[in-house]
Order: sequence, then C-alpha cells, then structure tokens
Amino acid sequence: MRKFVESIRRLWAIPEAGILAPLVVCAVVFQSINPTFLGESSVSAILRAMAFVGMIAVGQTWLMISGGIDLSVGSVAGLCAITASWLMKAQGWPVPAGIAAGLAVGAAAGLINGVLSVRIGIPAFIATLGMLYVARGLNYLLCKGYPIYPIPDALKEFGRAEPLGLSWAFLLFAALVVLADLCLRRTVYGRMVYATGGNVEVAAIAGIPTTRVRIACYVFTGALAAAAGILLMCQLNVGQPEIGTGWELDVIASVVIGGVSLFGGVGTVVGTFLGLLLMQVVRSGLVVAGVNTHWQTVAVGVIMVVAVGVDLLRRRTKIS
Amino acid sequence: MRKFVESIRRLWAIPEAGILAPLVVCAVVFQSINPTFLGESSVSAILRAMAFVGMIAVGQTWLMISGGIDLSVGSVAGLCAITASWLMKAQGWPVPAGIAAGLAVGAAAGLINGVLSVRIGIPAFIATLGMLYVARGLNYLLCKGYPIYPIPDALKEFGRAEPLGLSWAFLLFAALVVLADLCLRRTVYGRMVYATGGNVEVAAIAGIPTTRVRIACYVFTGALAAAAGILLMCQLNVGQPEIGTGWELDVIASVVIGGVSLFGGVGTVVGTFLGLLLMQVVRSGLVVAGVNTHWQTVAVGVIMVVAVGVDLLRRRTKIS
Amino acid sequence: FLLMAVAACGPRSTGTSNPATTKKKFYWVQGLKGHPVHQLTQIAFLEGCREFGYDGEIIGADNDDLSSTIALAEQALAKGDAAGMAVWTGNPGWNPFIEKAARTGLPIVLPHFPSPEGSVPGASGIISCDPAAYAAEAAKEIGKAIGGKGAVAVTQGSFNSTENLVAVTFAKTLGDLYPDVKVLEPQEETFDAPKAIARAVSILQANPDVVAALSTTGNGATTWSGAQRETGKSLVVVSMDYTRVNLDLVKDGSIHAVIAQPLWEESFGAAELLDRIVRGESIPWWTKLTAPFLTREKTGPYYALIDKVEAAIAR
Amino acid sequence: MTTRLQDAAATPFALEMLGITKRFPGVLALSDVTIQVRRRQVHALVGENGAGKSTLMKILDGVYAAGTFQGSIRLDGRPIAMRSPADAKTLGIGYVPQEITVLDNLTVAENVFVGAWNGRGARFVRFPRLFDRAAALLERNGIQLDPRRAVATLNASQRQLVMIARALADDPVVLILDEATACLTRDESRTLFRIVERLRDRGMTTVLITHKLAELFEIADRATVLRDGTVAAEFDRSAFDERRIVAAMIGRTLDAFYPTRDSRIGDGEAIRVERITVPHPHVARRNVVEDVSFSVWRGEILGLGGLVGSGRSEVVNAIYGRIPSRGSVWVDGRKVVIRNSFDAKRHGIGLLTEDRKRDGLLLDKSIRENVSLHDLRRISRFGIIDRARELDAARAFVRKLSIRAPHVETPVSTLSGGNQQKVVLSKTLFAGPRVLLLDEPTKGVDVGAKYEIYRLMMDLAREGIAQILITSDLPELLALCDRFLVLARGRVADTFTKSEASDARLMLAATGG
Ligand SMILES: Nc1ncnc2c1ncn2[C@@H]1O[C@H](COP(=O)(O)OP(=O)(O)OP(=O)(O)O)[C@@H](O)[C@H]1O
Ligand SMILES: Nc1ncnc2c1ncn2[C@@H]1O[C@H](COP(=O)(O)OP(=O)(O)OP(=O)(O)O)[C@@H](O)[C@H]1O
Ligand SMILES: [Mg+2]
Ligand SMILES: [Mg+2]
Repeated sequence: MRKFVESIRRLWAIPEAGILAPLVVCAVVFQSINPTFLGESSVSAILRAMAFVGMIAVGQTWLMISGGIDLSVGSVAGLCAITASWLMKAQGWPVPAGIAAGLAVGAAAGLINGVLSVRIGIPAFIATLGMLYVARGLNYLLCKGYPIYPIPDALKEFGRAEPLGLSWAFLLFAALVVLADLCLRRTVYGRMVYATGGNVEVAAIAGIPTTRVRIACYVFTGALAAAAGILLMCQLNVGQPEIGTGWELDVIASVVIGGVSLFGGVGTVVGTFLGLLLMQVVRSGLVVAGVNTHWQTVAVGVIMVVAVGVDLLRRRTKIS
Repeated sequence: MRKFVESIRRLWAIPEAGILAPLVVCAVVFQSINPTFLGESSVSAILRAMAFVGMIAVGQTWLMISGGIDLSVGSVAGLCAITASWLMKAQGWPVPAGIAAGLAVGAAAGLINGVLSVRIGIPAFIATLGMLYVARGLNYLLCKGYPIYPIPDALKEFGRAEPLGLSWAFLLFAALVVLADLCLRRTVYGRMVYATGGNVEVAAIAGIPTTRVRIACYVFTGALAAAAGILLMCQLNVGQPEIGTGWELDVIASVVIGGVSLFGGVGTVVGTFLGLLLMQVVRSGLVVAGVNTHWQTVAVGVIMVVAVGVDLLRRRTKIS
Repeated sequence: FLLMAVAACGPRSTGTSNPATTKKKFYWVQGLKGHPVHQLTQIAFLEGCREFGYDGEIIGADNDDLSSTIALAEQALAKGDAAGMAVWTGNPGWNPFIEKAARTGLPIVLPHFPSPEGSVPGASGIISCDPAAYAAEAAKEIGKAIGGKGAVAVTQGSFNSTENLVAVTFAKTLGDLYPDVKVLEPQEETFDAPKAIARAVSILQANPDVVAALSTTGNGATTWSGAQRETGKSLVVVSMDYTRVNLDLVKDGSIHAVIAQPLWEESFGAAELLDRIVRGESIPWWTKLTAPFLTREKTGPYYALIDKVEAAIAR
Repeated sequence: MTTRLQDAAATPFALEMLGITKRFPGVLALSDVTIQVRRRQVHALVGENGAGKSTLMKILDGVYAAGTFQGSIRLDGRPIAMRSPADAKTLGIGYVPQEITVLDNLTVAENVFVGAWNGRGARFVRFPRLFDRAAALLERNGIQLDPRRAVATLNASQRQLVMIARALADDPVVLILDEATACLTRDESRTLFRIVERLRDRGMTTVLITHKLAELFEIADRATVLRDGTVAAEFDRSAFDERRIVAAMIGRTLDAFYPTRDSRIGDGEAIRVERITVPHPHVARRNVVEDVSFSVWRGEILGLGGLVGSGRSEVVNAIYGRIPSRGSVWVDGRKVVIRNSFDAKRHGIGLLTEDRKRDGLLLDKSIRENVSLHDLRRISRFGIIDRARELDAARAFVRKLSIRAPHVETPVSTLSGGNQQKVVLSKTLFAGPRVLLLDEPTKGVDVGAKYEIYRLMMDLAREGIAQILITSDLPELLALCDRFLVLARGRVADTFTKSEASDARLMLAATGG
C-alpha cells in the first residue's frame, strides 16, 4: 500500500501528470458507463480523428514555445488542400508535384507570417489573423467554393489505406510526435527554441540566431498545416474548401491544455499529444456515454477548464 | 506649405494617428471608386453594423489593458440574447426583468471567467474558451436551435427606432465609447487598470486591489457582451441562437488594430473605436467598390496587417 | 420534374416585354456566399434573371453571420437600382430588414425556406419544397430498406428550424409506420469532417443496433460513408444535397440515397416570381416544389445538372 | 491602553524582527534571525550572496505573508502581522526591492505615486496636479527626472531612482533599501544618502542592504551581518572595521579587496572601435554616443567611466550589435561587420548585460541550461545535446564561482540576486570570448564573491583576453583597470592610464568640468 502511494506520488511528479490524470479519469469513467468505449474501432476512430489537428498542434507547440502563435493554421490547411487538388485536377499536375506545391504554399504562408511578425514586428496575433483571411480568400478564389473532385486515385487509395488498422495520417502524426519531441528535448535546435521563447534578448546575446529560429518555427507550422490539409483531403477523397475551418482554436486549446505557455519558453510535444488525446477522448466519450448533444458542448468546456486546473494543482503541490 | 507639413507632423505624433491614417486612406479610396460610399445611408449602415461587436470591444479593451482576454464574448452574447428572449417568451417575464436577467447572465459568465483565470490561475485563454463552449451549449439547450420569436413589441420598436437616423444600439455604443475612454484616461479606476496590466506585482505592492480590478474587467466585458447580444436581438426582432458566433476574433482583431497590446498595460478606447471603424469601412467599402467576395476576404486580411504596420511605423518615427 | 428544371434553362416564354421601370436589377441576398450549394442557387438565379431580362447580382458575406450580410445588403439597396430581391433565409432575424426594404415598394421573394403566410411581413411569397414532405419520404424509404427493424441514427449539421423540422418529422413518421424501429436523438454533426466522422463512429459504438442513418445536412454523406468504412458496418444512409461527391457516393453504394432539394428550380423560380410581380401579376404565398429522393438509379440527370453548373462556374 | 502606548514609546527600537525562520523547498533561508533597529538610525544589513538579506526584508514588507514563516515582527513595540505589501505600506514601511519593478507604460509621475495618484479616495486623476506633485517630490529629493516621461525609455539606474522616489512618496516610517545603490554612481548614492540623513533627522528609520562596504562607513549607525541565514555578528558604528565585518560575512579573513595585477599587457590589438556613434532611439538627429574611438590590447582591462546616462552601456551594446550604430570595429586586426549579437559572438566578443532580470537570464530555466546557453555546440555532438558534458560544465562553474544553490538543476529565479549574477557571468565565460564587455559585472555581488570575480578577471587578462569594464563602483574601476576612457554626454571627455588616474580626475572629466 505504501509502495503504491509512493509510486502514485512519483508519477504525480512527472510534468505531464497534470494532464495525464484527467485523461485517465475520463477514460475510466466513459469505459465504465459504456464498456464498448475502449473497443478497437472506437480507439482507432479517436486516434484517426486526432491526426489532422494533431499534426498542426505539433508545429504550434514548437512555435508557441519559441514565443510565436499562428491563428492561420486552419485556413492555410484548407488553402493547401485546395491548391494541391486544384493543381492536380484542373492543371493536370502529377501527384508528387501537386503535393509538393501544396506543402510549399503552406511553408510560404508560414514564412510570410514569420517575416511579418518577427522581422517587421506586427503582433503575431494580427499578422496570422490577416493570413487567416488571405488564405481563406485565396482558397475560395481558386475553387470558387466548389469542392474539387475527383482527386487522383492514388491519393484516394492512400487516404483509405488502413495500415495497422489505423491510417497513414495517424502514423505520420505519431512519427512526427516522437521526432518533434526528441528534437525539442535533445537537440541544440530544440534548446534554441526554448531559449528564444524564454527570453529573446537573452537568447540573442547568447549568439542564437533568434530571428531565424522564430521564423523557422512559423515555416514549420505552415508546412505541417499544409500536410494536415492534404492528408485530410486524401481521406475525404475530395478537395473541400471548408477543410480546416475553425481548427485554430482547437489547435491552440490542445497545445495549452498540454502545458505550453502562451508566453513562450515552456512546454513539450508529449504534453500536447496528451492534450489532443484528452480533447478527443472527451468528445468521443460523451457521445458513447449517450450524453445529449448540447450537454456535450457544455461538458467539453468544463472538462477543458478542469484539466488545466488539475495541472495547476500538480504544479502547486510540487512546490510545497 | 511648411505649415501644412508641420501640422501633418503634429497629427502623426498623436498615438491614434497610426490607425487614423489607414482609415482615412481607405475611406478616400472607396469614396473615389464609388461616390455613394460616404452617402448618408451607407455611413449610417457602417455605424450601425459596428455597434454590437463594438460594445464588446470596449469591454475587451479594458480587459486586455488589465492583462486579461476573453474568447467567450460572442458565445455569451448569444446565450444572453436567448436567455432574455426565452424568459420573456416562454416564461412570460416582463421585458425589464428579462433584460436584467440577460445582463445578469452575462455578468455572471464574466465573473466565472474572472475567478477562474485571476483567482484560480487557469490561463485566461483556456478559461474563456471553456466558457465559449459552455455558453454555446446552454444556449442550444434553452432554445433547441429554434429561433425564439416573436419577442415583445416594445423591444421590436426599440430595435427599429432610428434616433438621429442611426439606432439606439449605436447611440448606446457611442456613449459607452466616450464614457469608457474618459474613465480609462482620467479616473483613478482607469489608471488602476493600466497599472494592473502593466505589472500586477508592482500594482499589488502599491496597494491596488489587483484581483478585484482584474475580475471587474471580466464582469464588465461579460455584461457588455450580454448587452450587445440583447440589442442585436431587438434589432433582429428574434432570439437567434447563432447571435455572436465567431465574434471573438473580430473583437480581438479590432482591439489589437486599435493599439491594445496582448500583454496588457497599453491602449485606449478611442484606438479601439478607430480599429472597429477601419474594419467596418474596409468590409463595407470593398462591397461598394464592387470587389469580388473572395478578394474582399483577402483584402480584409491585407488591410488589417497593413494598418498595424503603419502604426508600427508611426511609433518608430522619431520625434524631432 | 428535373427535366423541367433543365428545360427551364433553355429558351422559354419569350413574350415578356421589358418592365416599364428603369430599374433592372434583381438582387440575391445570401449568407455563406461561397458555399457550393449556395453557388448552385446563385447560378440558377442569375440564369433566371437573364432569362427574364434583368441584371442579377449576388450579395452576401462569406460567413453565416446574418448581421454582416444584412449590412452588405443594405448598402447594395442604398444604390437604388433594385427592381426585386430574393432573400435566402428562413430566419426571422431578417424580418426587419425585409420589411424595411419592402416599404420602399421593392418586390421580395424568399426561396428555399418554407414559412407560414404573414410570418415575414413585406415578403410577397416563398418558393420551396416542403421539408416535412421529404422527411416523411425519407422515413418511408429508410423504413422499407431496413425492413422495419433496428435503430436509426440522426445527425444534424447544426440545430436550426429546417433541420429540426426534418429530424422531428422523420422520427415521427418512421415511428408511426414502423413501431419497432428506434430513432435515436439527433446529434450535432459539426462541419469539421474528422470530428464529424469520429462522432458518427462513437454513435455506432454506443448503439450497436444502428442499421441506418439520416443526416439533415449535405456533409452527412461524407460523414457516414467515412464512419461505415472505419467501423466496417454497412448502413442505409440518407443525406442531403446532390453534389458530385454525394452522387458518386450514392452511385458506388457507399450511401443509399440523397434528397435532392429543388435548389435549381427554386432559385430560378425566384427570378421568375419577381418578374411576375414586377409585371403586376399576383403570385401565391407558397410556390411548392418537390424534393426527389435520389437512389442509385435516379442520379443520372443530376450529373447533367452538375456538369452545367460546373461549366458555369468555370466561366 | 495608555500603559501600552507608554510601553511602546519606551522601546528604543523602531523595528524588531524576532526569531525569524523561513524555509523554501530544499533551502533554509533564515534560521532564528533576530534584528532590532533603533529609531532614527540607519541600520545596515550585510552578508554574502544568498545569506538571506532580501528574504528577511521581504518578510518585513509582507511579500511573504504572516504565517508562511516563524517568528514575530514589532513596529514601535507593537506586534504586526501583514498579509501583503499593501499592509506594509499602510503601516508606513517603504520598500525599494532589489529587483527593478516599474510600470513600463506609465509616466514617471504615475509610477512614483502608483495607486494613490491623487490621494486616497479620489475618483479622478488630475494630471497637471500629479505632475506638479511629482516634480516637487523629485526636486526635493534631488532626483533629476522628467515626471512626464514614460518609464519605458529610462535606463536601469533611472528606473532605480524612480523606485526610490516611489518609496519616499509615502513618507515612510521605516525605509528599506535593498541594494538600491547597486547601479547608482557614487554621486547619486551620495545624493541618496543626503536624503536619508535628512529624513532620519525627521524621525525615519532606515534598513540598508549593500555590498559596498564603503557605504557603511559613510552612513550606517549599526550593522548586522548575516551568514547562511543566521546572524553572524553585530557592530556598532564605533566598532566598524572592514576586515572584521568581511571576516564575519565570509567566515574567513580577506587580505585585500582587490587582487594585484600579476601579468603584463600583451601586444597586439584585440579590439579597436572607430568613431562609434549611436543615434538616440526616439529623438531624430540626436546621438547618445558620438564619435567614440578606442582600442584595447590583448590582456588589457579598459575602464569606461562616466555618470549615469553618459552612454557607457550604449557603447558596449553598440559594439555587440544590440543597438543600431555607425562606426567600425576591428577584432584582432581584422575589420569586422557586426549587425547583430550573433555576428559579435562569432567574432569572439562576449557581453555581460547590466540588467540581469531583463536580459541576463532565462529565469525559469535551471543553472545548467543557463550556463550552457552560450556555447551549445561545445556540449553537443551532431546537434544532439550531451547531458553529461552539459552537467560537467555547469558544475565546474558552480564550483569556480562558488554559486550557492541546492543543485545545478535549480531554476535561477529562486537564487539570490548575487548568485544570479554569478550565473550570468558563467554563461558569458562559457563561450570563451577573446574580448569581454562587462557592464556592471559585480552588481549585487558580495565582497567575497567580488574578490573571486576580480581574480577571474585577472586570470582572463593573463590568458590575453581584452576586457572593457563598466562599473558604478569607482574604487573598483580604479583598482582593476589598466587604462580609462571617461565619457560625458556621449563623447570622450578624457582618457588616461592607470598611473595618471585618480578619483578627482575621473570625476572632473565625467562632470564635464
Ligand atoms: N522563492 C524562493 N524559492 C526558493 N529559494 C529561495 C527563494 N527565494 C530565495 N531563496 C533562497 O533563499 C536564500 C536567501 O536568498 P536571499 O535572496 O534572501 O539572499 P540575499 O542575502 O538577498 O542575497 P543577495 O546578496 O545575493 O541578494 C538563497 O539561498 C536563495 O536561493
Ligand atoms: N531605451 C531608451 N530610450 C530612450 N533613451 C535611452 C534609452 N536607453 C538609454 N537612453 C538614454 O541614453 C543615454 C545613455 O544611457 P546609458 O544606459 O548608455 O548610460 P550609462 O552611461 O550606461 O549609464 P548606466 O549604465 O550607469 O545607467 C541616457 O541619456 C539615457 O537616458
Ligand atoms: Mg538580495
Ligand atoms: Mg549602463
């Protein structure tokens, strides 16, 4: 018994425990209400649904740790999906070229965001909100609001494939999480990102090319938004102009729930992953538990706040 | 000539000039493209359209200067409109009681936001995003998605009245702007808001009741969101559950364009007013100028960024 | 009926002399302007305007916030060149705007959204199908397809009067006809595809006896075909809107049918109604159209219509 | 009641802190500390970095509320318990904290009277009156600042003056100065002491924390020495003796305050700057630094002298590429282009900034992560960080500079001010610069550690590293530097070698006489 208490206490000391605890509690509660909750197809649906917003959240994690923020991610994801599918369908580009172009558009949007906010000094909130509008406008200019359909068969196959019972999008996302987490924790580059977000002046004095680091995070986020948009397009089998609408708040919410500070310098990719998982578990769990659809909306809000509250509690108990 | 240059230079030194300049340029451009732009009915349409988001933006200005932020404003506006109309229609409450209840709900939502973020320490972004979901859920629980209609005739009359060729909503908003601006600049309370947003610890040491000041700003914003929702309900003559959807970004964009810092301590209500005006002039002007809808979206994004860029430029020019 | 619609695009009653007024513009006011279904209606309306000798103009914001679309519409009307206006709304929130515009003598027609006579002061009439009718038809068809047993899931894109009406009528009709069928409470589908699919999967998870699904929104086809793929279940799915994607899903058997709201007819018809009012004719309050239930065999002509719209958009 | 009042009047102590014990996780900051401060005295509190001085004063100011520590506090014999700094303020305790805390976006006047702009209870702020009152207060206390100026445009020492004015604005009964003189020049410190003396004569009691022992002799009536959270010794003015005080502080005797230079200046120019000019950040056509040229030889220490605001910090920041400037720089005989700090570091220049809170440290990060920041390449292989090497590096510096901390993983925000300063120094040295720009390197550092830093500077000089030193501690400047360059209003006023140097010459040049 004492050993158990001790191991609980030790778990509680892990930085990500604050978010893990509500996650486990939610999963257990939903499972006991409806034992099919942790069934295979349900779990795989949860994981698959995370992939798209999740990829962007990884980029946003880096970006927010470096001190930036990007509200245009959803809009850019939509633009890139449409650009890629439009090039392939209307312009007859081959698949790899179309995808590369889509990713390039995402990276370019990130670059513009970065230059505007870091070099020119326009608050990131406004620079990227501007980009949100610009990307959405361009998206609809390209496709006139009409879904681009059909997309090449190869992509359709790719989007429908179920490797390991999951999806390519999820596997790519999972690989990204591992890689991005390692990079952030272990590499010089990751350290530069933390330092830059912690205090730009201090980082600059240390000879860290802060401008480049910060802009790179924007580019990285833009490219990941593009990837998410294109992967969703493959899965839906159609270039939907609505792809990405409203993702910005979802992304930021997951990242913040996962422990990233809005002021930069703090957070981990694993935390973000847990934040994403929590949000998705809650969303699916409430349906499985048979909660009324409007109460679900209420519950999502409440659980979000409670989860962050638990994390706060953990950080406070550690100090005393 | 030299005098002219001199007076221009002096204008440029006013803090709000950075946003005034793009505003004037936009108005002149649209007017020259389409001379009906500054016609009476067009101007009054612009002013009227500003009132609702504008009221909330005034609250958000105070709140952001005090160091907070509220993402739930749109959702709370919707909830309060529905609560007030539901109480009056389904529960037969008299008009003043219904409206008072609606405002009270808004203030309560603000209070909860304030307590969660200021006292408990949950990041404002998450606390108010949670409230966004909760308010939206409650809204649909009340009305099940059906518009609440008709609303009492008195409100209908009120919503339709055109005092001074404008609307009561706009006049209330205008009065609010004047009052809130004066309070912020001139009263002890206003200066406390600046001090609290500038550096909470210093303000606390100076004996300013920072917790109370910060929570009050949340309550104020919540009540104004309620007022905006209820006024829009009067104008639309129906308790529309969609009222307020997506307002949060509009509100924050106007406030930031008007010169309020996301980190607190800086900004004015007049700045916010000009920010709102700029956004509305651009939106209306692009339509009047006959620009394609999607290009309008692009242009809104671009002008937003350029306006803030000009303001930056102003701040960088040195005094001579 | 569809043939009629396609035919309506060809030359028709040419006898109409130009209206006496100098105002020759019909406005089409519609929020969420870029929505593909809305675009289809816009093209139909513009075609109608051309047909009857008017300029058509589309007014609307990209979002579905009615105050911004109203602001835009007020500005357009301020130009003073309107001969008629069609307002795409079922929302009483528009009433003050409509009433005010009507006071200037402007003929106003409301396409698509049914509402009782007198509920929209100032409007001359509505033109639409009856959602209750197609909801009842969907109930009959689904009940038949599932053999009167099992549970049926219902998802709504959002909760608004029309979608609520469809969901309620559907549940009632199905319950009356097939008492053994359980109709689940409607769930919000949301407009984000991954979230919608995950939610549909969860519904299936929680209710293993679901054998059919009705979505009261056009995205439902993608949502429920995705959910079927992920769970490996096979359901009788009925969704809205005849987009090419949805027609293909019907054709390849992923979903059972889509309900074809007479979008083209009502939009084209709105221009016709306006023209009739301008020429002094009187029109009935509700010009009622039907909404065909498109199973695999019936999709053919709609591809032709889509081709036509796509060609128009490409222009 | 009357008897109690009489009792109160009978105690000779304005302030007593009795048996104070304060713990932080892993640290016993204060252990049973008792100090008694006589009325109308200036009581000095001295001790090594991390001895617990600031903690004791924070308790006195209510920053650590009653109940979070053990022991009692009496003011004029009456026990008091404070829940917040606001309570302390009401009781007449004025506190100038060690760290600079100002409201950047408000004016000087609003900062000075923060929270009570127009007296308590007023609803409106009448700015003209506020500015007049502030001007009067500043004038009375000999502080030269424009009350209308935004604090954001002030430099570190001017901010410090704003904080002092703020504490004085309330006519405190007890004034706490926690290293308030750390970044003031001797002139400014003297002005401050004149104010303190004047107020003392009117009944004010002062607690002064300082690492500049000379100030003890100048003004203190009594001194308490803290060591490792306990009272090590107490001295009356009559018993002041530098050696004994230092011995009580560091637990051993120090033979000299400044090490003697034991190496020769190398040959070869390490750095040369020519006609460096820094435009004013806000005013067109005005320069804060104008046409400053000099060179430093390998192993040489150049002292930059001047008053506050003379542009010394601007010179080194311009060389380091942190602020826009004109002029040219040669390093090791080669002309280099420095557009930003990255370039400066690449050319072997290192900078220690004057405001450690603003741009010295990653406050939330550990000592380890701060120390390694300046040369991540050294502790990594193929871009991957080698934890072991990083730890070794951090531990080496903790030992070398005797940084007092529970662990190298301790977040630097919990270190005492002086120990934070040592971390800043460590991280600057970790990059192995060949030219070192030191802007107030001993700010807030205790005597023992100061000596360590001086020794380190001498070691660096021996290794041939060129150093430029800015310090507001005049004796320190005179003792350490080989050559001097005095700035006055952004221009070179005088330049001379160690043999020609004197207090008087330096001050004369600085004041532009
Ligand atoms: N918030 C805190 N959490 C943990 N430890 C702390 C905290 N504040 C201070 N300490 C520790 O308490 C001890 C005393 O610190 P304090 O700041 O009082 O020293 P000081 O005498 O003022 O030193 P200096 O001369 O360097 O300013 C130090 O060991 C410090 O690390
Ligand atoms: N951010 C700023 N905005 C406006 N003026 C500034 C700013 N920073 C410095 N100055 C002005 O530039 C001049 C030089 O300041 P600097 O900090 O170089 O002085 P210094 O000699 O280093 O003094 P010290 O370091 O002792 O404070 C001063 O007049 C100062 O007021
Ligand atoms: Mg200290
Ligand atoms: Mg300086």
